Amino acid sequence: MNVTQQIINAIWLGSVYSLFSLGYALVFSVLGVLNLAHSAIFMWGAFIGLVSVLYFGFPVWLSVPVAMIGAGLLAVLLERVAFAPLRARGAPRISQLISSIGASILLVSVAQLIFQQLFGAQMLARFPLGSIPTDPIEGLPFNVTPIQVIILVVALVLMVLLQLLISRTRLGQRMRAVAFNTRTASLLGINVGGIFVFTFFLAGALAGAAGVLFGLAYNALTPFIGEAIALKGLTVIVLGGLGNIQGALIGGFVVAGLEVFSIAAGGSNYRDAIVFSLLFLILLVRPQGLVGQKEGTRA
Amino acid sequence: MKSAARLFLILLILVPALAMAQEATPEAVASVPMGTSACPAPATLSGEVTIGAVLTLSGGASVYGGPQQAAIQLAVDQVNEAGYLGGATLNVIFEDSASENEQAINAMTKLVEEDQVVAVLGPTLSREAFSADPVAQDNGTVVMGVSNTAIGITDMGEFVFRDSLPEAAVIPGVIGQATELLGLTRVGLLYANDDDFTVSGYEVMRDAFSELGIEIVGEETYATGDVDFNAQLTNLLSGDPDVLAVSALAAEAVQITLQARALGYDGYIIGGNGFNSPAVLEQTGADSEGLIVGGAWNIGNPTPTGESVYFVAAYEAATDSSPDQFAAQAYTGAWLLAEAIRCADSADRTAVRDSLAGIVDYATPLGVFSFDENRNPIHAPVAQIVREGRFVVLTAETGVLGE
Amino acid sequence: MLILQNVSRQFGGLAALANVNMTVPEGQVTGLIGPNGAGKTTLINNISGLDHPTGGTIRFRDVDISRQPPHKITALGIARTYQNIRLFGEMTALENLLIGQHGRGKATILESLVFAPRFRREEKTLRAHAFELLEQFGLQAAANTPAGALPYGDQRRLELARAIATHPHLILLDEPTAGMNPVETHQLGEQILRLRASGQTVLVIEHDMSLIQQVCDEIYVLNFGQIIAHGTHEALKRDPQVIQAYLGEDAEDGAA
Amino acid sequence: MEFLSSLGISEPVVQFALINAILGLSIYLTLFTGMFSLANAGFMAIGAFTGVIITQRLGLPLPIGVAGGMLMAGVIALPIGLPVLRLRDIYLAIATIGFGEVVRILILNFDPLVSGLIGMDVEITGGALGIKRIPKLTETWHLIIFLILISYFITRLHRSRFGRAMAAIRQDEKAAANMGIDTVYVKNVVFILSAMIAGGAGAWSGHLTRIISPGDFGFDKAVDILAFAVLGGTSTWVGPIVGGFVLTALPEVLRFADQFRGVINGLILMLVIVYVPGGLVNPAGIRRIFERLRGRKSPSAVPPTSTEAGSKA
Repeated sequence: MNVTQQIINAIWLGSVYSLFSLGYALVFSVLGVLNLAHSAIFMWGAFIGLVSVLYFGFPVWLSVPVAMIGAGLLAVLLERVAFAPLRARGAPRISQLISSIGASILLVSVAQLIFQQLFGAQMLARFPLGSIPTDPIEGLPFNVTPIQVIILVVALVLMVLLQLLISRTRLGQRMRAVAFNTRTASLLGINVGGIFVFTFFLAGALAGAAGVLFGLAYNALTPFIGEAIALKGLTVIVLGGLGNIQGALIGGFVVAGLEVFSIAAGGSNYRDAIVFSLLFLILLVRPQGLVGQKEGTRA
Repeated sequence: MKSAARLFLILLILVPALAMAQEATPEAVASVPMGTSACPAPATLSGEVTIGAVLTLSGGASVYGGPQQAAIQLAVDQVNEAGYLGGATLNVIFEDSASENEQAINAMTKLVEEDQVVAVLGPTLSREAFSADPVAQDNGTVVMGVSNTAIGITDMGEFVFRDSLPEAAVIPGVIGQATELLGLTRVGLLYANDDDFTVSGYEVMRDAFSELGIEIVGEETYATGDVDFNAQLTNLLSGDPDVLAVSALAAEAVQITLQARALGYDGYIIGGNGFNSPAVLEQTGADSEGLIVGGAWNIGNPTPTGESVYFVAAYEAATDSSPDQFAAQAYTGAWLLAEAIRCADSADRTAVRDSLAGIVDYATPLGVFSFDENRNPIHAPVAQIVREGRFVVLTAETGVLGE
Repeated sequence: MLILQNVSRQFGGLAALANVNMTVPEGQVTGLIGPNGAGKTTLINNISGLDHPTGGTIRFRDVDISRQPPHKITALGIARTYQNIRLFGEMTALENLLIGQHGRGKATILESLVFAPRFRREEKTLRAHAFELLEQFGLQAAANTPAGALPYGDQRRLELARAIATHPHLILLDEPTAGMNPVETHQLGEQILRLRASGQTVLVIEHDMSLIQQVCDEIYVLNFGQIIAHGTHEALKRDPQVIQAYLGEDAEDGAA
Repeated sequence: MEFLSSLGISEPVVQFALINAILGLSIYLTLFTGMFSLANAGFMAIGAFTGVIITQRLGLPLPIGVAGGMLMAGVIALPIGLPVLRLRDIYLAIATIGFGEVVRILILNFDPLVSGLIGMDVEITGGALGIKRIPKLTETWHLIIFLILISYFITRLHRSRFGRAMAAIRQDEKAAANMGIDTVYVKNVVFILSAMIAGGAGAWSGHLTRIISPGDFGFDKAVDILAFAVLGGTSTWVGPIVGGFVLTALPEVLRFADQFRGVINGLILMLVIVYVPGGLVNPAGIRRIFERLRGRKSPSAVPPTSTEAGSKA
């Protein structure tokens, strides 16, 4: 029971990490931006979904698209305020990183103020109990709940859809052109600003979906749910090769596997040290990530 | 040493048990307003007496500072309404520590040196107290922790008090009681290893269990802010424990409870102060069945004191939300200061200190309250178990799960 | 002076340089020409240590420099300029020249902290030499202007001055006429000839045939990473392969 | 002093402002050399723990504690810098974030680790509980002297060959290498110096806050340190000092705005980098504004400031 259950735990945690990291990787792959505010958007996605259910009486399934749109728009706003002016000035990528840290602090602080008003001092909130079945699926030799299966499936499906969008559609073609070289892309008549806005919207929507599903799965939301996963997400996308979408998926499972394995082996004290040491090592030894190719092939 | 500890344990088990035995019918407890003083109203005191409070109003621990602020304000208003200080009025200045040690020092310095307050409540976090309390001590000003549970707080000096029971005074009693009543034999421990509060809680739990000769089937850690505990819980559950002892803050307490249940665990979960929040019960729903919680105060206490009933009603009227343990302790702290000032009949810092140290058997929401010789609180902790979504007194009968 | 033997540079599966053999004799001006994308800049990067060959050896004054880091190569006496000017734009012209002399300073951090005599003496000589160079290149007026704010022509000259400030035996010029008009190009040619007269060895990588004709003693032609011809300007003008490479360029439009 | 206290700035505020100014200077050195390292919170932790262990567990005087803290930070910076400084911009930032986390977790688990290695129970770092009841040994004048020494050191550095090499590496690392600058050496020395200054700040602050625990030196601290330099500006060494002072004093002056502090901090970081890229102290930017006011057109090729040119991709 123990080993099987730990494998299930790893798959489950991996799908959460992967789902979180898809949008993170997308923005990096197309725009070369490391958006550390992604975790704040993710939290806002969960929060928007929650409010739609608690205060507007939406059915739970509807909270997913609502959160996607809300978080997507928030991400676009972020792009306009925190990134576009820097890009227009030709500022280095590091400035965008700093700006995104500021944006992240801002978004979490605002959420804190609102949470306190709405949910009281503990700032804990949840979807109504029973919104989704939390009992383990019966008849299996291990414990797995329906929401866990849903998240795994959603993570896989979204990854495939995203991959198809980028590789098979005209829009995706333009995104790849922008990823390759913004100057060349604009010379080819591509609306580069539009691609930026769209990519941020898409990444925000992915974060929103991840946020709501995360909220449903763990069902105890605070303004800080993004913080712990933010640094893990960083490890995930570095491991997958910064800006590689399949990489993000694989990276999520590797990090989760490593965490669960280190706990199962009795080293829960060193779990995070192991993960961050891996981050360190990967950057030094194989900065293109586990599945990445050499530089110059973003997206 | 060992026998002394055992005696202490037995006392801790007996005291609440006796107290509960006396008050068999909770519904009969009437609301009693605060302020049954041992001293006459002050004759010479007049004007405005100012106290300060250093609380985590922003930053990571702002979860605790908010209720504390509301409760202290409530107490101060009540003191003034009742004319508790005779011709004088009580005034409070709140300062934010932003959950940072540096800011706590700055706030304490401002209150003590610039605002010249008579006494200070707080700071919220124990580590802030270790940073900032020496400032008050050096200036001969009373500082009373209302949520500091770490070991060694009051060792900082004779001006340092606290009204918050340390984990060491709560958890061993609860564990001893639970073990005796429920016949526990195997325990799994889970705690956040990067937080001073959860680590001290864990150490107390571990020592209490080993003292009682209960087998520890596993110890697992996580990091503050984690949300997924499946791997740790799976490890612990494979040792087939009959109780999980968890030292966690409220947000993680909720997750741990939910996930342990989803993994098919339906036994007891013992938690410390972190579980002692209305939010935990509210958030975990049916999964809270069998949660055993020890703390200094709990809103769900089926046998509250009259002062507690009064406090809850007043707090709910004033803030539109339910108080938690932090609020109750902060409220009590403000009243303790008022009582000390009243009895000293003076706003002199040293006189207030001496008067505060002399408080004995003061009726508060926390119960009948006294300070021991080390300025630590003495009052009965609560040990309860959740049954069908409600807190009930932990007894041999209520403790039987699964009927 | 500089000898390249079978130098190759592979990027993944692509060979930017394949078995390049080349000799730059002391005291001469050697030219390297070739169409866009022929691998000229890759070659100069390999010589100056910014990149390292995947095969073959580069020898400079009997020292194998194939895998040496750039600062060591500079210390051995190779300096360079860049196709796109790479001055330190925030610093003044004077400071740029001081950095050029970096390798000649000996004073330690500690000595500069306590104003040790060696530090003061050294700063004085470095500055004096920098002013000499400014004068030599007609840039005295620009001494305290940030290099990034100088007019284009001045930047070009400052970059050359900066290369000379490192006291090289060999100077590599990477398309020095880029962005220049014919008059400026001719002036630059004269400058190069003056350098040669003072005993300097020069390797010029160029596109502009007029400069090559003006200054080069010997010319190598690079195409698709390979040396396809070698000789004097007169001899190459009639080489069918060279003509083909240059004529073919338009048709292929910057392939590779 | 009267004026300061009327603003709510007491002696401890001044002390922390000095510490933060020193921290700002520590990251300034790396930024000035074009390295975007977020490792300084980790080095601060190393300095704080080493310093406090020296004075409290070994009973040696404070100056030895500070020197020890600086030394230890420098010694650890060497093996970290050698591999990590090959990385550039975002990659370097991520790697140093990882380093900071590993340092924090190792300090957290230091006691059981060492106890396991030597086979007996020891208490050195105190784990999550940290080291408590550290006497307040740091005085304001210590910090003023330390800050003056560091500032002097940095100004001398700027006027030396080595300092010019640092600036050259920031602006164009490859061209700098071609000028005969051993970039690996310069970057590593700067990284070590920066670590030592951060370590010194840690040791001083440990003897001010009276308690140190690993949680005080996490990612948030790294961002704080960055904010001192970014707000103040990194085109001159004065910037980080001003940034450290302003960001320390601001919460005191804004005590009435308790709940909005997070919002204000986030906004400052974001808006400054987006709209005031040179920070508060930025001679070039001030000149530009001045010229614009006088109706002149600014020169087209205005040199970017160092955070801007911080690192080229």
